[in-house]
Amino acid sequence: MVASTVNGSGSQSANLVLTRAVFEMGIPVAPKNLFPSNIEGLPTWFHLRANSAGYRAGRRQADLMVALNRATFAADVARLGPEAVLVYEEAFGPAPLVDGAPGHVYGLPFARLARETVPNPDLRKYLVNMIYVGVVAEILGIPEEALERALAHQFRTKPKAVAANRDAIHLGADYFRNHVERSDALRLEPLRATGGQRLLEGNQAAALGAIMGGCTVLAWYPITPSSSLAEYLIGFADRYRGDPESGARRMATIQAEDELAAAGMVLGAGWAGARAMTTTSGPGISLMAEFIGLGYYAEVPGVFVDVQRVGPSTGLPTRTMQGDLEFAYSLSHGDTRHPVLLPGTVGECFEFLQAAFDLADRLQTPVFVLSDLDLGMNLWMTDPLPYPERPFDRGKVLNKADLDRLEKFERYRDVDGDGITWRTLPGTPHPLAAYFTRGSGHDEAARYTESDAAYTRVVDRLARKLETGRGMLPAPELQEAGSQVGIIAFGSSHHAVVEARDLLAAEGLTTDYLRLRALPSAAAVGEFVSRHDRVHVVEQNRDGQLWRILQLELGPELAGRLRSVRHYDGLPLFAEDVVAGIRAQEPARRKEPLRAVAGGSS
Amino acid sequence: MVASTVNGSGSQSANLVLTRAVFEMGIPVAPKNLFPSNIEGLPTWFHLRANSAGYRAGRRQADLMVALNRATFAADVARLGPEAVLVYEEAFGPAPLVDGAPGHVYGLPFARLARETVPNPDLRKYLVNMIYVGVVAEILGIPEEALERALAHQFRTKPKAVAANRDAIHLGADYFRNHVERSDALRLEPLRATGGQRLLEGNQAAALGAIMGGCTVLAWYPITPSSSLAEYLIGFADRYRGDPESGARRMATIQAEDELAAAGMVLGAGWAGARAMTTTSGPGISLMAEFIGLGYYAEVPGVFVDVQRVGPSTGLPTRTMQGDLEFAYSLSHGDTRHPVLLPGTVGECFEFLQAAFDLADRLQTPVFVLSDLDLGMNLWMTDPLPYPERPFDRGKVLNKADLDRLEKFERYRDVDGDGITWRTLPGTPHPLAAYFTRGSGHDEAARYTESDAAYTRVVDRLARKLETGRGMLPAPELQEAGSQVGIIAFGSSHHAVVEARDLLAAEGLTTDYLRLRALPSAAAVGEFVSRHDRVHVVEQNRDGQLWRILQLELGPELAGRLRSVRHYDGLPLFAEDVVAGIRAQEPARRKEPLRAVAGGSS
Amino acid sequence: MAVAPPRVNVLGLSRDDYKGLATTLCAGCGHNSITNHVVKALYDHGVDPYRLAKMSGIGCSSKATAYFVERAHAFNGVHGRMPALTTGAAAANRQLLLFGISGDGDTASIGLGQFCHLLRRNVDCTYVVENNGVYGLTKGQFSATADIGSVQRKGSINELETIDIAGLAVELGASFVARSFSGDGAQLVPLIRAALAHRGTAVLDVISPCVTFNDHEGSTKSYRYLKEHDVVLHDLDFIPRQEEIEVEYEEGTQTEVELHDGSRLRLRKLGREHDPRDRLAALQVLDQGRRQGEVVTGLLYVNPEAADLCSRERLPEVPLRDLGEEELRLTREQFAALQQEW
Amino acid sequence: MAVAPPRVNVLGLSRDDYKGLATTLCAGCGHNSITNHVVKALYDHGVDPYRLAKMSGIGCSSKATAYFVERAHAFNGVHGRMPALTTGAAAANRQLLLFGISGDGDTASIGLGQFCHLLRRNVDCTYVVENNGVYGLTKGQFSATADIGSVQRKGSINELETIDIAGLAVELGASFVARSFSGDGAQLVPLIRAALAHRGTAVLDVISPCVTFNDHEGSTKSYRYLKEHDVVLHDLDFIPRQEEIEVEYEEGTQTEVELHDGSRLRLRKLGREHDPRDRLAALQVLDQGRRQGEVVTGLLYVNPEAADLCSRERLPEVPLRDLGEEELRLTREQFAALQQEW
Ligand SMILES: Cc1ncc(C[n+]2csc(CCOP(=O)(O)OP(=O)(O)O)c2C)c(N)n1
Ligand SMILES: Cc1ncc(C[n+]2csc(CCOP(=O)(O)OP(=O)(O)O)c2C)c(N)n1
Ligand code: SF4
Ligand code: SF4
Ligand SMILES: [Mg+2]
Ligand SMILES: [Mg+2]
Repeated sequence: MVASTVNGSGSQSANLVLTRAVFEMGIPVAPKNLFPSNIEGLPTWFHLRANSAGYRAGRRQADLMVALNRATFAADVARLGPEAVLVYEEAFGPAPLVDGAPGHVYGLPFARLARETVPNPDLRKYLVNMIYVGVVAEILGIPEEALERALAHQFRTKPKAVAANRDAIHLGADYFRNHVERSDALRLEPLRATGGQRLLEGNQAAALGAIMGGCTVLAWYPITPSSSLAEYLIGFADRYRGDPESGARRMATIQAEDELAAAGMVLGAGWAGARAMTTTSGPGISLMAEFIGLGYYAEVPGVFVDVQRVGPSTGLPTRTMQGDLEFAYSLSHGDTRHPVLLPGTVGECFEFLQAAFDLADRLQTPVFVLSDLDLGMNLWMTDPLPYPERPFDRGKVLNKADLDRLEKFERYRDVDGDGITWRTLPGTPHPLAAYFTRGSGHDEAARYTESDAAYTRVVDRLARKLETGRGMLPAPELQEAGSQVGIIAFGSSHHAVVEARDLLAAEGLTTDYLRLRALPSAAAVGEFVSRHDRVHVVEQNRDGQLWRILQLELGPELAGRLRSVRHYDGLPLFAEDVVAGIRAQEPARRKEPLRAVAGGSS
Repeated sequence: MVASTVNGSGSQSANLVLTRAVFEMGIPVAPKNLFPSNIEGLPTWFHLRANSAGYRAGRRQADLMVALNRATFAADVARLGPEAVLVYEEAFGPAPLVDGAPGHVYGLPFARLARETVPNPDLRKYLVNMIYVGVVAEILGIPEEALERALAHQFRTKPKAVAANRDAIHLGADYFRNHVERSDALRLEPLRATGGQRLLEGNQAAALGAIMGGCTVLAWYPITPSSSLAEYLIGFADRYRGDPESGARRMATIQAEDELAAAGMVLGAGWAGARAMTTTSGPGISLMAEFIGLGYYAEVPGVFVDVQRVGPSTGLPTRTMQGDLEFAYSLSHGDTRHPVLLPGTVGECFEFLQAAFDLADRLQTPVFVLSDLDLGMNLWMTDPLPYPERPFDRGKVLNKADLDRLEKFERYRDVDGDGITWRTLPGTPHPLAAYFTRGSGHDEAARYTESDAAYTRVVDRLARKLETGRGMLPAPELQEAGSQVGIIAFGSSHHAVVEARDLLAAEGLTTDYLRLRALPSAAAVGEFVSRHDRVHVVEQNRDGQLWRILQLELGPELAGRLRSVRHYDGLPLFAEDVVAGIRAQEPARRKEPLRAVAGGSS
Repeated sequence: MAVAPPRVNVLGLSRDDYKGLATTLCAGCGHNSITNHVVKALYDHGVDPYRLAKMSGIGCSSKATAYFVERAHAFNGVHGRMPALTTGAAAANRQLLLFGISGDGDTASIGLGQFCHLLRRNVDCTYVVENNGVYGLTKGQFSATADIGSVQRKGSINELETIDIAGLAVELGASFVARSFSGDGAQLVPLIRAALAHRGTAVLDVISPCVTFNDHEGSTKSYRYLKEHDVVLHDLDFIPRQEEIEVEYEEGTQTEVELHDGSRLRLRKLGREHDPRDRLAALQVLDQGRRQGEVVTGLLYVNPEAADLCSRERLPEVPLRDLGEEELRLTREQFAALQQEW
Repeated sequence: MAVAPPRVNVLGLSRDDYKGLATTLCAGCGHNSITNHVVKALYDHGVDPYRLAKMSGIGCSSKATAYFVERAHAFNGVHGRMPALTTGAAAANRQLLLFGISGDGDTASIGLGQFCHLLRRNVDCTYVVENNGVYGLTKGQFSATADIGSVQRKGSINELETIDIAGLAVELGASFVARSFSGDGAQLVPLIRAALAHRGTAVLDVISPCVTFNDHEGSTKSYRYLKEHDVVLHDLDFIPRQEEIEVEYEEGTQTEVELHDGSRLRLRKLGREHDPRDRLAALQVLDQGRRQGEVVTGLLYVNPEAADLCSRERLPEVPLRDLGEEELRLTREQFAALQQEW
């Protein structure tokens, strides 16, 4: 289903009620919000996928559209197939059908209904959207209890609002039932496929991950689509980190003056021993480049979350992409390389944020977590998040007692042979504790030096350290059944790949699948590729960034087996895109082509 | 020859006199200054290579050392071979020989001589260095006329200083002649191998290139080793761009508050139609990341010179490296790629700066020029620079008269099919002229849009534009004689490679050579590699950045032929390093190993 | 009956010639009012659209350059970095009339350093800050100009000192500093015209309520707060160079500031005494206002004689971008002679 | 004959315990004098070296943190970004005594935005600017604090307005602002001690001549210029909390400022009248000095009550970095309940 509305018009809560109601029917849902970079008045589309298979990617084609934005009406209608149902504001005039599509068209007087029943114009703006919830509920046959539970959930903090919204829903449902002659047969059947599941945004899960991972310093600067992560985190800190007795709050949440400063605050806090993070998007990553280089070379921990949007530059701030991968992976001038975690699900947003803090502490370096707008800002069905069973791993830190036992402490001496050296925290009361942290040349004892030999030793060790880190990263997830064709994907692309594999299998092409969850890539990736003739690297950027990285990490021999499947129009990846991209690079299997996929422009 | 002194002690002019005097003997010289990131009091080394073959790289081992820095005395002496000559301040006490090396040791009372003859202590500080010039001149047999010409050149703006300096030189020479019994047979024979040549720093040549290339706006922030480029440029502007009548100066030279601002000023000026540039080093490049992405996506010309030093972070500010290649090439978040020019000689610093302005205007995008400290801050022998014979190529700019002839102007419409669109400059008095420049989503008519289709069209065209650009870049230089082994190098590495090829040839390994002069790489690179079994990519960074880039640009089939030879200790690349790096990856050819190369720590 | 001819300005252009695209900002946003005042000022002033170049950063405010004078070039840069772009453009072509619109987040948070250095260089431009105390475009976080104690829509309180853009500009020695209110066109229009006539950076700190995120009770940047706490220093008349003064006022009640191009701004005192040529007085009047919770508006400080960037750089009148090989390259003789020195 | 016991401070540490590595700065550099005064102040004040954390940016000045208290941790960051690092460190461990040293290029050129925002947050630290008007480390270019009209060593003249770090800090509402001179230890040592006692950002703008690049005729940051134009506002005595006042002075000639920790700074007037609790007065005295080419030194402004970052963030006294799973994670019950909401 697609609801095409105008932003700032309050359609958000209507869409959430609808989503939740379908979910309450036991039907897996996958909602996606396509909104503009604007506060009020521009087109916005809400896509709701409901399917028994539980696919979580969106679809380009809708079965049902609610068209309430006059500006995009014609374009919206043009995207519908012959079987689709169109519900629209009848005041727009007759719907401009294309070759008789869509097949089922219902014009309804939404505005008039709202006007007649809701005298307060401020309220009306919101309730008009609930009217279409009623209409859709009627069409799809969403039961009353499901709607009721959805309303109760949506307005849990202001239960007084339930009645008015329920009335609006009924108004829509009743009007449709009484005035419209249906020609379609669209209907949702209740299932039992959502038991125990939760609906959660990636940014929300990541924020909780940060809390459970022991983050105590957040420094951030607002930027879509990462702001909500920070705001959720602040909310959790207010709620769970407050000390009722002293009034103190066990977390600092600093809104910095920009991303450059935010990165510096993270490093300052990480150096002083706190678990610190920032969250940003592409432009912020660019601004953090200098500080990340300092963190790399001076070996300061910090967690840097990039909820990616479409670049370059300001790009499309409210559209999704996986375009910062190469840039983040070796951010800053000179020879650098950083661990990058690649959550693909809401559960992993939760899990990897925790892991990131352990990794940053253990590797003493900036660690990136690359999410994206699709994963971060949309609701996703997920299993309940697991309570962390392990304590924090703070890595190699020497405290006073440790130092008492030692004769000597050198900050950058590789005593364990793993490239990771021991550190002390400022404030450690011991004569051996202090060392000098700097981004300029230093030797093992953290002394300033311009010595060629010392420089080389240090940067060679940094490379070694990352090799050690490789083994600490989340391993790839494999699904293999002996096919000659493989797929590699990461992050939010996962969901379209899952569905695409089923579609391909239906066409006769079974595929194996490796989901990459971190860089540098694990040895298992090379092994996977070596077991396949062709491996399609699916990703959401123009330049095939992961494909490029893997060519280098796997070496020329395996690189030749990699194919690049790229999607980069800012819309979430659809299964059809993956299928089309892979099919174009596979030897023909069947005669008849799959039905053409509309290059829908939303 | 190596002179080991203390910085801030005025050894610079002594070294220049010595260099020039040898040059005046007709002997090719290659001076290199290894100085600390400090103003006064830390060790500095001056290397002067004089050789009939005209090799311009340095050598790790010195035949003659002047040791005037007590702090590094022992280490300096330890670097000398058994044949070497050591001249040192006798007050340091007996030289700490290692196995009888160096073979020829002359302690001289430099400080005492200076004290006795120069009463003014400020002056004395400078003149003590001239005393060692005299000593060296005496040892090497540098004729009086050569010294005289060198002095005249060095003090051309303050000829009064010549006499005192000459006296100091004589003092040194006389003292050595009269008091020292020579055991060595070191001597320089005059040649005629420098006729018509000039001695010039890369930064100086680049500054003149900017002037001749029509640069009118310089925005910069001081940073070693790029500051002198800006300062030379300001000097040229003052001298050659002033209008004696009006007092006006046809160039703006703005010292920005930081590199981020400098980049913005360049883009602001480039957008407004001026030829604008900045010059910086690694940390500055990091700070420019966001603006470069804007320049890429909004298609604004600008020239960005990176005189590279050792990273990451502040690194070794006064040491040389080629470590920013990958970072600059795709600077900024999202999918980006920028033309990068790679001058390898002083002549090319001059030539490529001019070319960069043409390219930036023609491609309407930020263009990088990557030089380095070795090339930029050392003096190099060069043929005279050629006067530019071609006018500026300002690219596709429509003025009022052009617009009068047109019915329509769309800023980002690819009317010529080469990916390059036409632009107008602000201030063009025509109703069609204006357009809206932005780093957010835009369509062909420069209108704001979030359309997936428009976005894709624009970024696909940007990729096409760079393909067009590939053909405009300086072509690689080839030296081929049918060997199976090739070498690829760029920038200042060139000089060590030239010498290394001779050394390898002497060992029986003839090599072909491709000197890369720009990225994206030309088709000729792939062709070169396909003609060779193994191609050694020689470069000065830890991660083999060019090697990585070429693997991707050449594709997996050719990538397997590439070998990586890396040098990254901050010292200029020596021929021995290249030889050792290549030999280690070539099947053994000879039994006896080459004499071991000291891993000198300077 | 003859139709009245459309009203035109000195350039023969109608007010419509100064319009831009339809706004996409929220209905009622202060920024939209400012756009209207800008249109009026540019029209009244007879600004040549082809000489105009509209500069901005990122934010709701920064979008506003799309909503006036469609026929002028515009550069909507990156967040907080309008000053650098403007500086470069000014150097490239000193004939351009650079007109910048920024937000308080854009100027006082991320862009603060660049803003200060722009003032220091006195780049010839008009610099309007559409100051609403919040980040509109990213949905209502406090900006650095939020007043201490001011309340966010969701209830949280700003605990940090405000950055007073006007006070900061005066302290830094800016050559033209005014404060105004989006709702006060009578004040803002002459101020914009004076800014256009000024050579150097003219800062207009214009309080511009964000109706969506910062117009509630407890906000010090709401319409209501402004209506109650706006202390207008003087009535303003802008008198173009050509025009003669028409009316005479009582002694001592008015002063005039002659601007760079010979035009004048006439100030008629309203209660409070203030001489806008006195820097310390400007700091004083702002300090006093700050302590009393007032928003003091009017021309705070002006120094019409301060040299601007292009004068200091001794640039020629002809735009640098128009110079060719002849003017820019060394002659063959100079080139040969220079190489003899090496 | 018994050897006199080494002199020690309240912690039983000798002055040598506050020393650092040998300086690598030029002989005669003002920064070296400041280092000596810092050592004395830290020693006199009885600062625990293990609680001290030395912060800096990049520049000759920023190197100076290596030259005192070797036993304290130090973070020599990137150019101009000491404020952000310091802010993060303060949040992570509010028990640290953050002591920052920066340069004028570091603070007023590249770092200006961060500096202003640090003041706005009132991060608890001492912030010394070793102000020489030039970029020492990159060999003598003008910085943003160079005075207008001041002459560079090679003869070129600075044509831009100076950024007055102290004036700017006062205007921005900083809670502690002083100016001093590297050559005036009698003034600087008590100011540093007061800065240490202050809770919040204490800015010390210390003129510190660069003997290599900015100590010539025509420089307004030279020793000679300072000797001639330094206008000292008051004699200063720092009185630790424990100590009683010893001497009584004539009525009206002295004021006392009580600092956050109960210690006091006693000011004995020298000619000019100045109350360091009056913000406008501080702007005035600076403005006056600026107009007369004077370098006014002393405590310009202090507000001992202003809340610092950690108080505003309501951080616990125990360093955040010391908290464990217990204090930081939701309980199993909270965790389960939270998920019920989704
Ligand atoms: C580098 C960067 N960081 C963050 C953002 C996100 N962003 C866009 S506008 C904005 C704030 C705008 O606030 P303001 O300048 O006050 O303008 P307003 O919307 O209030 O008019 C932010 C933080 C961005 N575009 N770029
Ligand atoms: C990002 C960046 N840009 C430029 C530099 C080069 N740089 C090093 S120190 C310095 C200026 C230092 O001036 P100041 O802060 O006044 O310190 P001083 O040396 O005068 O004490 C500059 C420009 C750098 N290290 N990093
Ligand atoms: S969000 Fe606020 S600032 Fe932005 S357009 Fe709406 S009212 Fe204006
Ligand atoms: S160059 Fe100047 S600032 Fe730097 S150490 Fe020398 S005297 Fe001090
Ligand atoms: Mg705002
Ligand atoms: Mg300085």
